Amino acid sequence: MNNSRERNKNSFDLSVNITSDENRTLRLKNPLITASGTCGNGKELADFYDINKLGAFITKGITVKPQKGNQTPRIAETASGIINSIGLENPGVEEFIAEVLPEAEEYELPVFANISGYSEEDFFFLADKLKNCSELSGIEINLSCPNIKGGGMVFGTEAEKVFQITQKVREIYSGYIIVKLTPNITDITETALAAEKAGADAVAMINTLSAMKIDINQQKPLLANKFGGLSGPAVKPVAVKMVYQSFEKLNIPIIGLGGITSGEDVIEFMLAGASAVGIGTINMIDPEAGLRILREIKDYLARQDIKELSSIIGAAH
Amino acid sequence: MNNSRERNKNSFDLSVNITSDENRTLRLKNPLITASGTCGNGKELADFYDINKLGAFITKGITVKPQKGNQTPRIAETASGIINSIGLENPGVEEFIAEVLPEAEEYELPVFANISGYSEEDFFFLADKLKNCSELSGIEINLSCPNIKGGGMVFGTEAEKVFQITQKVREIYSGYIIVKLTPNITDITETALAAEKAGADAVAMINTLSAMKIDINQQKPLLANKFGGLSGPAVKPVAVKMVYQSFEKLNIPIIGLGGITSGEDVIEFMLAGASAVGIGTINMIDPEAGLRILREIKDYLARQDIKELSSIIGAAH
Amino acid sequence: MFEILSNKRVGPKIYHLVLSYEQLPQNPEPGQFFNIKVAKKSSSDPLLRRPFSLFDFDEADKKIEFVYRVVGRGTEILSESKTGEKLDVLGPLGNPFSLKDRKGLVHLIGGGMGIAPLYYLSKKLRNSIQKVFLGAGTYEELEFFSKKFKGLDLDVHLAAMEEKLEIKGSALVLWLNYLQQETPNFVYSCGPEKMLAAVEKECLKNNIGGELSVEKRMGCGIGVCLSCSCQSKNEENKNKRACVEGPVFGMGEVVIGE
Amino acid sequence: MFEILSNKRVGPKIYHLVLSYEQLPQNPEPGQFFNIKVAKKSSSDPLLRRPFSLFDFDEADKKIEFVYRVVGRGTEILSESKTGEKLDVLGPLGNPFSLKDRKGLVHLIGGGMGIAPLYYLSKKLRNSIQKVFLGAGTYEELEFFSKKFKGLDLDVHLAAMEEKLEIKGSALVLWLNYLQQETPNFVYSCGPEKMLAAVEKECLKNNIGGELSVEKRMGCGIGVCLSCSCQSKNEENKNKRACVEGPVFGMGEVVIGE
Ligand SMILES: Cc1cc2nc3c(=O)[nH]c(=O)nc-3n(C[C@H](O)[C@H](O)[C@H](O)COP(=O)(O)OP(=O)(O)OC[C@H]3O[C@@H](n4cnc5c(N)ncnc54)[C@H](O)[C@@H]3O)c2cc1C
Ligand SMILES: Cc1cc2nc3c(=O)[nH]c(=O)nc-3n(C[C@H](O)[C@H](O)[C@H](O)COP(=O)(O)OP(=O)(O)OC[C@H]3O[C@@H](n4cnc5c(N)ncnc54)[C@H](O)[C@@H]3O)c2cc1C
Ligand SMILES: Cc1cc2nc3c(=O)[nH]c(=O)nc-3n(C[C@H](O)[C@H](O)[C@H](O)COP(=O)(O)O)c2cc1C
Ligand SMILES: Cc1cc2nc3c(=O)[nH]c(=O)nc-3n(C[C@H](O)[C@H](O)[C@H](O)COP(=O)(O)O)c2cc1C
Ligand code: FES
Ligand code: FES
Repeated sequence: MNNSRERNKNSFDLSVNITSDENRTLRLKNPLITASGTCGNGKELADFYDINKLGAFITKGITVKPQKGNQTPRIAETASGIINSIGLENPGVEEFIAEVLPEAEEYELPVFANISGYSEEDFFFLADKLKNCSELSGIEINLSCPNIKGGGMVFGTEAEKVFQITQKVREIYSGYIIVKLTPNITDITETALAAEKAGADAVAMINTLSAMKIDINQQKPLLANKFGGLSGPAVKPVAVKMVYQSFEKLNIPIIGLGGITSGEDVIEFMLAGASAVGIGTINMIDPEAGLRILREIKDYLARQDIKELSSIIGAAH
Repeated sequence: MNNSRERNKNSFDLSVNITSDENRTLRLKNPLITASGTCGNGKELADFYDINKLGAFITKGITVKPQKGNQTPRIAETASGIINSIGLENPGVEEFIAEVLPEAEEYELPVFANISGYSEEDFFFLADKLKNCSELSGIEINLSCPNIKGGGMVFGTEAEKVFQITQKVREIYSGYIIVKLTPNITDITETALAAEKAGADAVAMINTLSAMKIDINQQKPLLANKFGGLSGPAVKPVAVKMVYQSFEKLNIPIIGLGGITSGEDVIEFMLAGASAVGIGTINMIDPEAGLRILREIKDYLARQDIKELSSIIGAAH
Repeated sequence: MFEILSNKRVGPKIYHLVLSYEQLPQNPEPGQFFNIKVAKKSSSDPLLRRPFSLFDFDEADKKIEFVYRVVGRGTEILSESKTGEKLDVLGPLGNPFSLKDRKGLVHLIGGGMGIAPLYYLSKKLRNSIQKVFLGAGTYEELEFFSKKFKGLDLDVHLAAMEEKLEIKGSALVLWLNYLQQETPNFVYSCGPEKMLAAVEKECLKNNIGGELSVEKRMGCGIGVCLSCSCQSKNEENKNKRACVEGPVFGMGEVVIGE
Repeated sequence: MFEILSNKRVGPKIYHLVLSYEQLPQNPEPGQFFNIKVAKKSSSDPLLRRPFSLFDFDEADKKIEFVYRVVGRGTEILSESKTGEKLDVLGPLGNPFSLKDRKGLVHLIGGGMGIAPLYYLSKKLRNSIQKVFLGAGTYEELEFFSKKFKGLDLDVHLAAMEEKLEIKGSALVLWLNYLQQETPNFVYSCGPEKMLAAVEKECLKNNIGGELSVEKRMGCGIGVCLSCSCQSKNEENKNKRACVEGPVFGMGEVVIGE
């Protein structure tokens, strides 16, 4: 019996369809997508396994200009979580196109660029720069960065802003657009709906929870930047709830993330309504996590006698 | 040297003054306050230690009518946290006054009643019922319950509602009023300021984060009530950040809570700006936590050579 | 702190944990439980304690024993704990089985890990004629328990779902067979909720007194959090806490089966 | 998985951990580090791995060794781990000390736990005349290291902040004294950032080549998260990752001291 199970494992269909518009069909061979900022640009993980085994790759966040990022310490550990304040360290979009994308060309999986901005125009500029990059399957708009022009408030906290930015990017960029939403909000379904209405192909939730840690010996914030974003297993229950609630209102696919460390966690997000998932923090701790998680998903399907993974999307409703 | 440290421990001043209005002065002998709903009504903990050693006691939430609470399971464990959906099980305010308060009379520490409502009128009704209860040092208004009349949205997510309810309760109730705020909001400083403006003596933050867990074997939400509130160490970084930010804007004292398990955690909240703290989930795991935490606070003060605990309030700014 | 004297596998995923203690707030009684912290002191995950029924107790040697099955991460971590390690254990907690003047024929019905609390109960039921009905998936799961009960010289009957022992089926079915031949004076039972519900129904119908030990997800085990509320059957709007008023309830006291 | 062969206290809060491995992706070199998971498999707290420099390596016996100080909860949990337990260890990671053609007089300066990576380095520096300067708070903290280095028949000099050894003071001050008498061909140093910054300054001033191993808070240790960025001194706007381009950097390569 074990043998036949083993054999069966290869016959599971792990693929998921995240198409929301016929003009931009997208099927991933499995639901695992690297979460922006936690997997470098792929090279590093490639030392551990063939990342082409994943469903898709999302690059770390890029901005218009090169960014040195925040001062260190940039990371603090908390109970079952971490707070990071990397501060979008990246070489800027020019170098990204010149140096990083050519490497991505060799990947045999869909690659998305995660774009961040400090003003609305930044997003439009980036969308424009990337619109003809054939290496990319699409872009992910990170709406959790502070809007410098708008007084430092995060873009993603107002449904109207989310709508405006997404709509304009949609006009500029004809490829697949993921809008990544912040959980630091009263009702995430409002921003999710705004993204959908503006033409996003998918929403990704959640980015990190606003958080901080204080060094009680030094009596000052531990992170040089004071505040940072909480990720890891600690936030999973919050993320699952947001996915669950959004699934009831949205028509476009949801990419669920926040605290995934195992195949079981992926299943939990998919039952809540995620069509695909992001794996973030766990890559930092267990570089082979992607492979292990795929195995664990198959184990679950075998145990539950399910053939098509996609059949469980939203099944907990 | 150890000996002299031991001796010194008793000479630390752990008291905190949480007065915001001369008419309602309130000094607690130490900053530890039981968090509503996690300490029963005190009797149970009394098996483990003399709860009069704490700074203050807050009862579990009471409502106008008796409540049977939600179906079970009402609790789910998550990474370094728990999700509860007790559903405000309580005997109602009548029985509370008749049965519970007389017991509280014997306590030698300030006692607060935590009041919850499903409509605005509920809060006013409760404030009125309790206004002549001399056993109470004050009330805590729990603004994290769903507003049934208002379509299920939580009261505490709109600054205007927080203002209105607090102001009316203030008119009715002349004792000390704590307004307990929900963290499921874009900017907690707005509701905190609204509470202050309306005459609250203190704000307490945070209540639980909205969350859920799915049972992947049953493929349905684990809690009978689907959703619940996340508490415990997992949420501490979010709570500390909210306290820190609110401290910069508020003039009234902040009662900080969310994930405190140790004296170090108390110090962290106080450095962030809390004048007193709530201890919640940890009481469920370690019934003697209150005593241990007091010891750990003294250890910290000894280590850092600080005489008055209150001197560190907000010191991380 | 309690020290692990041994923690041995005694069946499929089933472990027998023996702890020594220095002092207990009071001697535990059958049906009470202990709440065990499985995480290391400096780790906050898993956060909650895990409740386990007292399996056996030895005052002279200052030992308490448990039998548990590995079902999730808490019990997995516990199963990896080694002799000599210290555990943070809270208890005894909860309302025990009542023992006073229990005379005549007593039936004990245990399903799965619900068998665990019945052993120390059996030891204490000296004034009764005991018949013990134990059920599980396979004989392997019953073997350890069966030997222990037989060591008390009791009339032990076994049933397994996946193989024919006295019957092929549940402890419930086995017991119902006997019930047609003889009516006990009192019934004690612990096991899956469905089984308890059926046992209760039968007892109420036939006017047999008895007690049930129920398992509820618990937050605290000490009565402060109301995670474990059971609805009272008699008093409308009244709940009873499985951790304080239970886990042992009288027949018909609370609504069984959620 | 790595198995703990021993994990013994060798000084105040200082432990010597010896692990056996089955296989390594490659043999580690001096200055590289390993990232150790201290939480149990089914626990997610503490979440991050803890980085420790290779203290010693034995290919024949398949052993790797570390020396660590208990400073927080991760190292506390590690210190409670017992022989026979398995550990999840990732490595070797990072950029090692360079060794090629290192001839003439070499100074090794280690402060506190920064001494740890210098020992295996010393073992490998066969072509050099070595002088080793070690400093810590007390002699007790140095004893284990001192004996190990002396076991290599090296010229070892000790300083402690709280008691007079060769001097009363830091490894830095001790070294600066010697520097007035002799100029080494190359300097290797590891320890507190302030010490490294001073060593670097001195070397740059006197045109002495050298390498520093820096400690940064790390998220991943494998270059994916950019938690450990150090600002490059030469290339404006360029950062270097302590976990990949470091922890060993050349003198003047990155900005030291935050
Ligand atoms: C009063 C009482 C006595 C018990 N006695 C025994 C015993 O003697 N032997 C034994 O093997 N088991 C016993 N159980 C069940 C045992 O507590 C659970 O199997 C155990 O808590 C599972 O923990 P886990 O971390 O492995 O599972 P997980 O599923 O990872 O646990 C997650 C959470 O759910 C709770 N939980 C999971 N299953 C149960 C359950 N069946 N009942 C209550 N809570 C649960 C856990 O305590 C934890 O809070 C008893 C339960 C109660 C309430
Ligand atoms: C490349 C490298 C090599 C190291 N080699 C050694 C060694 O050989 N021996 C030794 O005793 N220590 C060494 N350290 C320091 C060691 O990693 C920390 O002391 C340890 O991580 C502290 O963990 P904790 O859980 O006890 O402390 P906590 O303060 O509870 O840790 C909280 C978080 O901060 C990080 N952290 C805390 N202190 C440090 C520190 N000094 N440097 C980096 N991260 C820190 C932890 O890794 C963890 O992520 C090294 C650090 C690095 C970066
Ligand atoms: C170190 C680090 C860097 C991150 N950088 C980015 C980023 O550049 N852009 C972005 O949209 N999200 C970024 N994130 C957020 C993650 O992509 C992810 O949304 C979040 O961490 C929650 O998932 P997790 O718990 O699985 O990590 C970053 C997270 C971490 C931990
Ligand atoms: C079981 C349980 C019941 C609770 N009941 C109430 C309540 O009745 N009223 C209220 O204002 N908060 C209630 N809370 C929230 C806590 O008072 C506290 O705000 C929250 O748990 C965060 O603190 P902690 O992490 O220390 O538990 C409850 C929390 C728990 C875990
Ligand atoms: S488990 Fe908390 S009241 Fe019973
Ligand atoms: S620690 Fe993650 S990049 Fe260096």
